[in-house]
Amino acid sequence: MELTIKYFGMISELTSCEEEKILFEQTTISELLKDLFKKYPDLKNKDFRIAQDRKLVSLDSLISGQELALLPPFAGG
Amino acid sequence: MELTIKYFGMISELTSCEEEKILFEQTTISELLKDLFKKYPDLKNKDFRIAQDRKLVSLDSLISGQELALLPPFAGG
Amino acid sequence: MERTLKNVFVKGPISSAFIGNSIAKHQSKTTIGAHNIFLGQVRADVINEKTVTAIDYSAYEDMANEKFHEIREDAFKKFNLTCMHIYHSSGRVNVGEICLFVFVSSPRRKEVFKALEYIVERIKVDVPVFGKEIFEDTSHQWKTNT
Amino acid sequence: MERTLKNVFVKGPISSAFIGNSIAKHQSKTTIGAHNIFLGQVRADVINEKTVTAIDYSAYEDMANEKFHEIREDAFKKFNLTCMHIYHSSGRVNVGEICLFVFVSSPRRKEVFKALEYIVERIKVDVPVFGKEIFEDTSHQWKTNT
Repeated sequence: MELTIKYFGMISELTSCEEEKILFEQTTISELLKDLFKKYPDLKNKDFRIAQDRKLVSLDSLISGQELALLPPFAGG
Repeated sequence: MELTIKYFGMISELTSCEEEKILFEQTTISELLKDLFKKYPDLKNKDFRIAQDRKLVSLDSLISGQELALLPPFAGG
Repeated sequence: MERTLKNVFVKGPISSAFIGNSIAKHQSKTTIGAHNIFLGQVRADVINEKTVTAIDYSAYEDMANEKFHEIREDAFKKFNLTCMHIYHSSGRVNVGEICLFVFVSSPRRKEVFKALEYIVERIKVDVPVFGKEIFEDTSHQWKTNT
Repeated sequence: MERTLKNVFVKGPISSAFIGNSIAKHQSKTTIGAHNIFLGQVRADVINEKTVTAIDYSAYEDMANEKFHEIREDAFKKFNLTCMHIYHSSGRVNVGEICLFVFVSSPRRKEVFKALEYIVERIKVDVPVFGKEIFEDTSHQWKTNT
């Protein structure tokens, strides 16, 4: 299946892109993260949360949406 | 001695003046009020506080300043 | 730090342009991270079936300016503020117009929230300002802070 | 009452004229007695001897607008508000310029104080906005809310 992953703030600096589409077979967020850590080893040391279809989700959530986002600490206001 | 008495808001409506100078011999605020109640009988029914030289004072305070003010409830803001 | 006694009163309503301009003036103060502004606006209250059309404000101005000064000094002592401005109308202010403008600024947001509420509550309680609520039929009653 | 999803983001700084104008628009709402406005302004913080000159804001805008909407709905439920407006900058905002404008209005002052602080705190915590603090020498670091 195809999934869009969005990167923001300091995470997008590390991935050198703001968005990419990937084909995946993983069932949970943490499974998917393993692949992302292979591609971007420095990601392991970063503080971020994950949103699926614009809602924050935990690492053991099932991947069911179309859009994941890796969100570093918020700095609004 | 001469004293300026200032009236504000609904009190000045009742006295029909905003300020008057009086000669007085009283020593405390409450003594002076007795005279004012004679002059303005309706004043007895009004809610007000008294400032002497721009500071709130109690009824048993001595009259030592030049300016008294009768202040109805505040409505600033 | 003692500040000189300012005249807080402005004749008539406080305009939105005046407020906008006051905000603009603070853009050169680059230690400020948070502003908090309170505006009091005259409400068209309905009292015994009559609608308020304006409030005519009067004050014991000498004492009021001293009280505003005290409040300002106390707020600077209690809170970490960069600056503070207070303006209050005197005379007629129509419904929908602004009669009180309190403006506090600080490096940090927590300070401005606490400071602004403190200042506005003190103004309501401590400052000898009087308000004549004028109805459509030109009758009136005297406003009391609650 | 469900409100439609608004776009809270404005390109670049929020001008004082925009704020003044927004205040002016509320003068026709004569049930309002109190407005409370929060403004976030970019500080010239000094970090490791380098001075911040601007913040470049980016956001997960779709999610952020949904979060702003949630915050707005929750605030209307919790507090007796007549209206509420939120604007946040995206892109570059220089030191001294305004990046956040939150505006609440109510018949009564107690409500606006509680509501404004609630909304600003929720924005800081819940909304995916990111800030790149740009120093004089064009190096940068990523801001984190505290």
